[in-house]
Amino acid sequence: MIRVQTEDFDIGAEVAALTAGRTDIGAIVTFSGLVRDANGGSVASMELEHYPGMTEKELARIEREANERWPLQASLVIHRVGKLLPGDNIVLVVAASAHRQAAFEAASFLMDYLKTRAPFWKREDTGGETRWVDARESDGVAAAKWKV
Amino acid sequence: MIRVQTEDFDIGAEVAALTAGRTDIGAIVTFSGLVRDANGGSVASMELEHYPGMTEKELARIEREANERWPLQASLVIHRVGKLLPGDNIVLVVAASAHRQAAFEAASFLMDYLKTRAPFWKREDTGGETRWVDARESDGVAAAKWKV
Amino acid sequence: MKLLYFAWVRQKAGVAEEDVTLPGDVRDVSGVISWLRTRGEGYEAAFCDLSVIRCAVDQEHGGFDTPVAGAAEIAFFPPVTGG
Amino acid sequence: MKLLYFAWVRQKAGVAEEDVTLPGDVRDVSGVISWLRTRGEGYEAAFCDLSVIRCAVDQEHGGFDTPVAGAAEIAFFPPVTGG
Repeated sequence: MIRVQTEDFDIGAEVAALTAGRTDIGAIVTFSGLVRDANGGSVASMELEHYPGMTEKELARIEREANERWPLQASLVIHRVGKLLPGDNIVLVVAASAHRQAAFEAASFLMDYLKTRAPFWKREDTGGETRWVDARESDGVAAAKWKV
Repeated sequence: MIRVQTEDFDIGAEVAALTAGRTDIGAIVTFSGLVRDANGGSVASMELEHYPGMTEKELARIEREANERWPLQASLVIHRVGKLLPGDNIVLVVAASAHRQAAFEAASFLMDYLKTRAPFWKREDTGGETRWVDARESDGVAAAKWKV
Repeated sequence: MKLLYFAWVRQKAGVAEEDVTLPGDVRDVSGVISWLRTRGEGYEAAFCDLSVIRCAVDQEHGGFDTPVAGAAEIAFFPPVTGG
Repeated sequence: MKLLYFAWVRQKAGVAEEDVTLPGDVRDVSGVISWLRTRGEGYEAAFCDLSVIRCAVDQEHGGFDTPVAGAAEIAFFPPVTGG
């Protein structure tokens, strides 16, 4: 399941919804990404822009790929857009499987691919001046290791 | 932080408590393990036994080791004991860091070590008959890769 | 054909979205960019360093050599930074 | 000295916890086990396959050759299965 939304999400509620009434899930890994103010007080807010239409297609493709590679009982990707403040949630990825290794690997894969394929762009507002966040080379390296 | 308890936990509430008022955390990975009824209807309940005193020492040691290996802003291990039903939560591990790789690796490490070092034992009740769960060789292999 | 621009490519080009008719000799994304750069300073600024330009043709990631014949929508943007 | 037993080791031994005085010639965990096996069928059943016996001396994981002199608490249990 994928969602692009301006609203916040609650990890516990999302996991509870995925697992409700099921007894075949043994392991759930969640990843959540937050707006970080690396230097303390330098980031006033962040704006998340995306490419409506393509975003949903890319997230669906990434999720499908994860489900083909690992035996997942459930998966979820939520990405927020719009204005966010330091400490706010940006993204949530959940992978549920019978065993923990599949859940860990799938969640990590989902994040690595989302970081390099999903059309989102971050702009930091440092109070007065805005700055588009540069892509990190390490994200490309992380994604490349999965050899899609 | 470590806790051994009979009560259930809420992933969202635990993560919210760890991150409240902080803006230096960029990535949070949670692992939760659930009672799985692999064959559907064969496990009526599970009993989690532990070694009070040593359990807390081992969990604290495992958490300390994770914090020495990765730059974590916060970490949490909760393990339930007593009687649990299929679908119930057993364990929660949370690792929070500035970047996602550290959070993923630390959470995975915490689980691998908990699985092989923390003195917990599972007994399945299949309705009439009880069976102590055997240790899995793959857990030893998973822990060995971290070379503690 | 619809052209879309995102993030600082949109800001430099000065437009988010436009409908255009490409010259008949434009075959691929590279050709679209060359043509755009003749259309004004904003486009020139947006496309001056192609090492940081990414594109999608009909909402699929593409490259500079991706053909554009029959495409309904081409988008230009910097490397993605979500997650 | 306190001896503790967990999981099926506890069930087979028929005791969860006991205070004992070890014979003077018992030096290590291995010696404790040999002595326990002379104390009855339950202990013999519990300790018949040492490949699935783990131990802790004063709440630290130990091996069969871990010295027990001065220890306050020795625990015996199967390989752990938590998480």
